[in-house]
Amino acid sequence: MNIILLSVIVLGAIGLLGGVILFFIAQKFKVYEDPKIDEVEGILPAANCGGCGFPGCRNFAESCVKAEDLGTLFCPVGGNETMAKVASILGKTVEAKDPQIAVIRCNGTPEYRQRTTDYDGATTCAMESALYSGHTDCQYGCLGHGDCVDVCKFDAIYIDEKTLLPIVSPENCTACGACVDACPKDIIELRPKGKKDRRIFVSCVNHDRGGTAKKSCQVACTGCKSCVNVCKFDAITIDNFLAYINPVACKLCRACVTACPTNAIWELNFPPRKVKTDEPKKEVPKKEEKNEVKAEEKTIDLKEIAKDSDKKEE
Amino acid sequence: MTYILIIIGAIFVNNIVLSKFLGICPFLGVSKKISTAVGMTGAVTFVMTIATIVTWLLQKYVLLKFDIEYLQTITFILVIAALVQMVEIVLKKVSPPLYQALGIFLPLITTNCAVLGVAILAATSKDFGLMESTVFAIANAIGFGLALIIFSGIREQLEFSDVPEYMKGAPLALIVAGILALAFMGFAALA
Amino acid sequence: MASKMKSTLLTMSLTLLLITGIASALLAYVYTLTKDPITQAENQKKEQALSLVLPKFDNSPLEDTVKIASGVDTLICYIGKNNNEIVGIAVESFTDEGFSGRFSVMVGFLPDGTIYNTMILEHKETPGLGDKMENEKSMSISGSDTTWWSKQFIGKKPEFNTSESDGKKYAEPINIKVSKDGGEIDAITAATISSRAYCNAVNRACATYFKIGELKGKSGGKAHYVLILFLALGLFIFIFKKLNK
Amino acid sequence: MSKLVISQSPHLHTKPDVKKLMYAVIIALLPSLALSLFFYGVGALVVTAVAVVAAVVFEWLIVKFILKKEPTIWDGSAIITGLLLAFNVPSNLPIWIIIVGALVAIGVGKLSFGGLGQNPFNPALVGRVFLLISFPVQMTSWPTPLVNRGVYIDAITGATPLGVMKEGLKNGEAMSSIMQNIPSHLQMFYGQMGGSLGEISALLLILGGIYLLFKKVISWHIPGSIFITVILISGIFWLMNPEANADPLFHLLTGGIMLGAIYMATDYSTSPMSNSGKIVFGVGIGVLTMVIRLWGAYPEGVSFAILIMNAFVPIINKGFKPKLFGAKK
Amino acid sequence: MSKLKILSKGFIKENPVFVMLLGMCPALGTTTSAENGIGMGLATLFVLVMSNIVVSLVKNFIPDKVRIPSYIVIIATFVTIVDLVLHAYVPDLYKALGLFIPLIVVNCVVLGRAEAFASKNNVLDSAIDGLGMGIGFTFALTLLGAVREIIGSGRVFGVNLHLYQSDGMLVFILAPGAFIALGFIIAIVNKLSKKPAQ
Amino acid sequence: MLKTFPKGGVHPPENKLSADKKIITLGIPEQVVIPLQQHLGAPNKVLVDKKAKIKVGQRIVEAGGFVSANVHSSVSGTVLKVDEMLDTSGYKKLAVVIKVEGDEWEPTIDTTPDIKHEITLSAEEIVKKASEMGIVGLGGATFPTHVKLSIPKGQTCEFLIINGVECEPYLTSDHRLMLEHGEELLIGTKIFMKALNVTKAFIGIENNKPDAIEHLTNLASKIDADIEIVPLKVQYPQGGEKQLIKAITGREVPSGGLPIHVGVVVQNVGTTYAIYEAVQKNKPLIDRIVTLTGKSVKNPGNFKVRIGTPISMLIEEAGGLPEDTGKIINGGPMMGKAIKDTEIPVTKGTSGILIMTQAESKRGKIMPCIRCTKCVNVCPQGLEPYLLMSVAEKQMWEQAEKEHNMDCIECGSCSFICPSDRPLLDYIRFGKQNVGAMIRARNTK
Ligand SMILES: Cc1cc2nc3c(=O)[nH]c(=O)nc-3n(C[C@H](O)[C@H](O)[C@H](O)COP(=O)(O)O)c2cc1C
Ligand SMILES: Cc1cc2nc3c(=O)[nH]c(=O)nc-3n(C[C@H](O)[C@H](O)[C@H](O)COP(=O)(O)O)c2cc1C
Ligand SMILES: Cc1cc2nc3c(=O)[nH]c(=O)nc-3n(C[C@H](O)[C@H](O)[C@H](O)COP(=O)(O)O)c2cc1C
Ligand SMILES: Cc1cc2nc3c(=O)[nH]c(=O)nc-3n(C[C@H](O)[C@H](O)[C@H](O)CO)c2cc1C
Ligand code: SF4
Ligand code: SF4
Ligand code: SF4
Ligand code: SF4
Ligand code: FES
Repeated sequence: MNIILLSVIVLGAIGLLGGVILFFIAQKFKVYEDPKIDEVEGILPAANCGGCGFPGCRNFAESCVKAEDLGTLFCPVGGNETMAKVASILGKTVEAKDPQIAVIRCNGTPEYRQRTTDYDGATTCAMESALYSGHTDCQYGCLGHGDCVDVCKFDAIYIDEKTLLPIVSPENCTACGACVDACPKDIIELRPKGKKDRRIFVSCVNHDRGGTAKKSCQVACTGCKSCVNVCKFDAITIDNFLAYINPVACKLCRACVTACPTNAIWELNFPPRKVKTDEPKKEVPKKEEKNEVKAEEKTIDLKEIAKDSDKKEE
Repeated sequence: MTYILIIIGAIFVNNIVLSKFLGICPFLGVSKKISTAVGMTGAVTFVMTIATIVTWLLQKYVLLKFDIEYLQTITFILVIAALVQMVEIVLKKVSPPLYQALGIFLPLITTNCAVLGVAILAATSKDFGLMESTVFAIANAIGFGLALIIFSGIREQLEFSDVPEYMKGAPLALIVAGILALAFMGFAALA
Repeated sequence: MASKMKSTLLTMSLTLLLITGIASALLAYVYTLTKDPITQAENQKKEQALSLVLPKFDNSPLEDTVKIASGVDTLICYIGKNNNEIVGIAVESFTDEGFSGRFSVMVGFLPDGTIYNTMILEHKETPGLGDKMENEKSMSISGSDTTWWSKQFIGKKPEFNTSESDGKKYAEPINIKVSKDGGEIDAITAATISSRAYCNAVNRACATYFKIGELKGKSGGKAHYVLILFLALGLFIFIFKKLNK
Repeated sequence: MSKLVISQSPHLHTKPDVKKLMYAVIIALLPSLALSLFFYGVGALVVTAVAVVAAVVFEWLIVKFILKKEPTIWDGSAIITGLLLAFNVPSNLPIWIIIVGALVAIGVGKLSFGGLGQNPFNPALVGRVFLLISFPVQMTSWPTPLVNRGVYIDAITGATPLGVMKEGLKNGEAMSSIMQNIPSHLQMFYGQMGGSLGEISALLLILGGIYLLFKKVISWHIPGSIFITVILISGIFWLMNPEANADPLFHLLTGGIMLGAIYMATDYSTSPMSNSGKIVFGVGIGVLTMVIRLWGAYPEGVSFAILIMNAFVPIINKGFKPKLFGAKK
Repeated sequence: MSKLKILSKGFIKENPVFVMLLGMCPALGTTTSAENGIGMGLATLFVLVMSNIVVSLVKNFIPDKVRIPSYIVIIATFVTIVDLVLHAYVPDLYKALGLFIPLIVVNCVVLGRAEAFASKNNVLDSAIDGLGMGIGFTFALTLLGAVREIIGSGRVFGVNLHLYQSDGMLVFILAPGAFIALGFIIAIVNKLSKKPAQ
Repeated sequence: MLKTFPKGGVHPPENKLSADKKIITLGIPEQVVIPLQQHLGAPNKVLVDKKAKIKVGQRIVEAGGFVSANVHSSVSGTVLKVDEMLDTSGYKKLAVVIKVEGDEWEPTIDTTPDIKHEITLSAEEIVKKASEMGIVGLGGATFPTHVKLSIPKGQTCEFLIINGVECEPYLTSDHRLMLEHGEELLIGTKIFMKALNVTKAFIGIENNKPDAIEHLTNLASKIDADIEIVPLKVQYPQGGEKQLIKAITGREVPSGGLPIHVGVVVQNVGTTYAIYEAVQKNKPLIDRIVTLTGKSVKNPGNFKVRIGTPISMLIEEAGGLPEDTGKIINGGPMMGKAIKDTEIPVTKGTSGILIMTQAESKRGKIMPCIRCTKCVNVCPQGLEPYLLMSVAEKQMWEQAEKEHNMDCIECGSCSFICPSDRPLLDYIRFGKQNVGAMIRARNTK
């Protein structure tokens, strides 16, 4: 019995002493940290992607807690839902933002855009574009080495084997914008997802004069204004021989899509048209000369591929 | 026993990580960058030395006195846990950058067998007085640090190489540790 | 309050106190239960060793010991008796010259000074190399099978070269050395260090044993007295233990 | 005209590629190999052949079937690894042990890290030390040169000069009497002594080294600093007490110093990048070698010393950078 | 989560040694033979189960700040019990495991499970979790011990497989072999466990 | 021992195929394309409209700032358009396209072949002239010369170094210039000396041009200025200005610093000839000497070419584009830039056009770095190229900056020497771009 008592006393004393010392040290060296930071951080997706413009989720949480209002702060990954939760913790309000998604504004598959030189160097877009305009004659077009793919933390973008162009998968893309920053050609844009995920945009960023543009890529936007003319909502502007569809003004009427002579305008996630049902969304380039017929045939498969990939997006 | 022998023995001949297998978790975990390895070494040295001194006194003046040596494990670990928590609290206040760098590994020092292992070894060794135990603890911490820093250097370099997929991370780290242990066997019988 | 206690000084210290209290009580109880088995287990190996290195005895040499200082070391000698007659003395010797760490050996002498047998108590030599001098597998200590290595010591009688003894910690017999060093013992291949160390431990035992001889010669009666006293004590303890069970 | 190639400057590149560098090392090692064949006979032949073939075959098998990359055996590095492994073992080593050594050298020492150039430790030495610790008996019985050249496993064995010395000093013998059991310095210089099959002839190893220096395959920094450190340390001890310590020349000519310093410490992947770093590395190897030789359990420490310093290379690389042009003082 | 799942996950998918890389020290230090591996594994298993049970019992009564010390005391208690019992009744194993028995206290697996699982789940689940993890740990140690013993000395569980004429590959009994063997086992586990996912 | 820089360097095969080919003045093309931006620095403004009639030497583009340079028409004729045209940068950039009509020069220009020795302009006037006449450095960097001549306050120039090294393999334009226009060159040197107010000038020439060394030494001995001809060891990149300064004066331009920080200004021989023409003859920089060379080229040679001439015309002159052309390089093989098209115009920075066969244009297969340290040993800047490449591959820009990647002079010695054919400089450049952007962002903050 004696030994039991002794053990209890000794160990109890050590435990007690330890607890008391710890308590006092904890008091003395207390560091104040707003517990809300932890709370907010807990809600955030912990992707640490930097899409919010901060180095990591915790930094974002800190700024949210510090900020007067949350107007400029937005976590693209968590989206409105998360921001609403953050706001409720902090007793602040947020406006819902339109959900966005990355779109690729280049249409130039190898068939439409011939390779004119052999690039012999590191297979990154950044390095190729630093050296010269790229291995095609279009100096604006996608280089296809997938820098955008490499930076995407969400596996939301991949390079299609046939078109050699990137494709965004909507279920994964969080609109973090990493790919937008990574693309040296500024091809990727964050656009509102649109009603029912429907989007219409000009899939080209070529600023060259019509003729030059057309020569380097058959599906380039030539700045011909056909789309501007058919658009009833003044959603399209042309700047430097390149059309741009304002996503807010665009009412998704699809008039421009058929009007574009080079098929540079894309529509996504629309039901098939009544008239040209099973035909892919665009015709092959119409104003081609006869000897380009072969290209047209190839074009058709490509369209189907493009369509397939659209489906994949769904 | 001279101090020199204790030191050489603890650092090279019976390196705590490479030949005694203590403290492997932080060895594998905190060795990705040299800078964190250095920080960790500092923290471990501090905790290990103080812990050894305190536990040695405890062993000598409490446990042996009352003949309750069987409480060794539990009292030692309590002391170490309290110490680590103290270091953590103090570091958070005094040097936030170091605190951030060591991150989750500070609490891991509690569960670092090296600290408890050295404390037990020192307290149960017949030849060690307080001074020897202290030297022993510091030398072991240095041995731990040496292994950790060398190792983190190698891992930083391996970052740049094209390591086979399945070897990445722990497997390769263990193999490097194995080769290091192999190399350190050359010190056999030095002390 | 529903799920977690708040961290205040009171709750914190109370919880720690409570937990440590319960823990230590539990431990102390287990300790009392295991105390005797542990001492038994501790002694088991020595008992085994003694029965190997001494001729048949009927006393309990574990309780029949003398401590002999020889040079700087003090070794424990266990005295084996049959019918109250000393049949042999086992010396628990050690060396620090092994490949790694301390290395302790039990060496049994017949009263005439020849080695009856030797056995390793504890060592940290390399498995597969240094530990070959022990039985095939280090774990199973069955007293019967002796390796060729330890057989070499059986029946050896240490020969001292008296003129050389000064300057060393203790007198070294000249024959119990590995053959490389001019002795009669064949070293284990690739483990000369361990072999040397073993010889060293045995040598230390020899030196100590012969100290006993000297003691005997000088004041034999007293030693006898002491032995009887120890014997009585051992018997007493033995009976006490039996009764206690 | 086909499409123009666009690439960044420079548009010129040197001829000597990896393969040429590696083959130069092999050529430099050949004279020593020939001498070993002469001194040790079939044993040397069997051991070398097995080591080289095993190293190359393992490299091919592992790269092809486990890493699933293009086999890289023709760059010659596996041949060097096999050759140097063979050079570092006694000529009576059983075949299966050599094969284990080659597997460890290539599989553990090199390909685990991704192959050529990625390994932080010298593969041949990883294999060698692995064997030394696994099979201490077989790895430390050295056939006597010029005797029983027709016999492989059962050749008559003896000790290396370093082994004799260590044993002798341990028994308190004086250096002068130990030296009588050891070949003369001249014999050691051209290579008539016990030892691993490729380390014996300082003369031929130095010749090969000069060839490599001349071909700019290696630079003098590492071997030079190793030699100087060994001479300095052994010299100091020798001057202090010539009866208890061997002379510097003895230390330089025996054991693996020559082979290690010229061919193994200079291995690209496992040595520092800057010249100052190389000197630190060499001094480290010299010091560790002498520490192990003077106080350690092993008579020879070059292999361990190189491996240990290999581990320090990344840190040396951080601390010893080449001098920046226009660096601010 | 079904009970079976809790039990089985520690075996491979969340194996503490091979996958979570916890408790590496005993995994390396005590596995000179398969027998020792099993011994260490079982000792740890006992501590795991018991401490998981107790922690999940008392979890609500412990203030946050002294959570870790309290858990450690609980664990240390069971470790000391194991220590005493082994010392008394299996002295050979006790000798072989040596320092690593008290070190079960700091085995990250034990504290890790107490923190990560037992402090959040009910008693039964916690016990099962401890059992599963313990079995996984034991399995890992036994496997490693067996591999080292077979390669190192050509034996396993004391049976001589007659792989070698004389001695085995000593390295595997020693420290370097432990690291290398575990490294390759983990690489193989990585390879096997990642295959189906692709 | 010949002078050279202390560390690093390589010696690629020299292949100076056109070393003894006299400079041929090339005819005037039918149409020229004159890019607006032919220098390092601020962008320019166009002064002419479509359909404007212009003369040779007329200023058509105005400098957009101090660190910028005027551009003059090299031909007379009508402006066809101002449009984006592909130039040597590999991108389409704004350029003035002129249809050539006759060869009518601005009357202010002295077109006689006489050599004018007397320097009448003052130092300030010389600088102004350099700026007016659109002189930029012809050694490769096309840095506006008047900027270099305007020594900032607090700094003094002690030495002028004329860079006649021409260490690039194949190129011979500077060599020919020194041989054929030695006298003008020395006058140009004196002009620079006057502008910079220095009394000592060196002309550094690599030892593989003994004729030029001898010729200039002869001429210099007859002249009343302290101009010393310094023969240098043949070692690439001897012509890099930091290396050249170190070799000649023993001074080391500090990391991140400019030559003027050690009291030196370096000018290329071509620039020196241009300043002679500008100051003494009032002639803007409208033509330059270009070497057209390559192993497969029928008649390699040195040509005096009007700025804006398409490269295809040069190629025709040298015997046409060889069948198996794999690569066309604007500049030398070590630092030149591969171009996309033969219609690209010659600009102020074009020192040579090198045509490589398909076999020569292929890069070797990239192997892993074997850490042979050759790249470290050849780097004249004391960098660790292998590391800079790895760091750039992993995009660790902070570390790249710490490893001094901005100190790389892009000489390419490292990529040249690497036995594993690693594209070291490719990645180092990539790193420099990113680190540069990072530093700029930091400075503007
Ligand atoms: C890992 C390792 C462990 C060793 N362990 C022992 C040992 O336990 N006992 C021993 O005598 N020598 C040991 N050695 C030392 C060597 O085997 C040494 O060469 C040998 O003792 C010399 O003996 P020899 O003269 O019979 O070759 C060990 C060596 C190594 C590499
Ligand atoms: C950003 C920048 C600023 C410079 N500023 C000066 C200057 O103020 N004074 C000057 O004499 N040279 C100046 N230089 C010119 C350089 O000294 C050097 O002559 C020029 O960059 C061409 O050298 P390179 O061909 O070796 O690159 C400057 C160059 C650069 C790139
Ligand atoms: C690697 C390298 C090599 C160079 N080689 C030469 C050369 O051979 N000849 C030359 O005139 N300039 C060469 N330069 C350019 C010079 O550094 C420097 O810019 C020029 O001499 C300054 O004169 P500038 O302004 O008149 O062009 C080289 C530059 C670098 C970076
Ligand atoms: C100068 C030189 C020395 C070398 N030394 C070794 C060596 O000691 N051991 C080895 O395995 N390979 C050696 N190699 C071959 C090769 O570099 C080695 O296998 C690499 O470590 C593989 O990455 C050497 C190669 C060269 C060029
Ligand atoms: S596709 Fe682009 S925007 Fe979308 S998640 Fe990936 S990187 Fe972010
Ligand atoms: S979109 Fe941009 S980043 Fe992506 S592959 Fe094309 S060029 Fe590269
Ligand atoms: S790193 Fe830059 S300066 Fe150094 S060799 Fe390479 S290109 Fe030249
Ligand atoms: S020259 Fe090439 S192989 Fe050699 S160290 Fe540099 S990058 Fe590596
Ligand atoms: S088990 Fe030893 S540190 Fe984790």
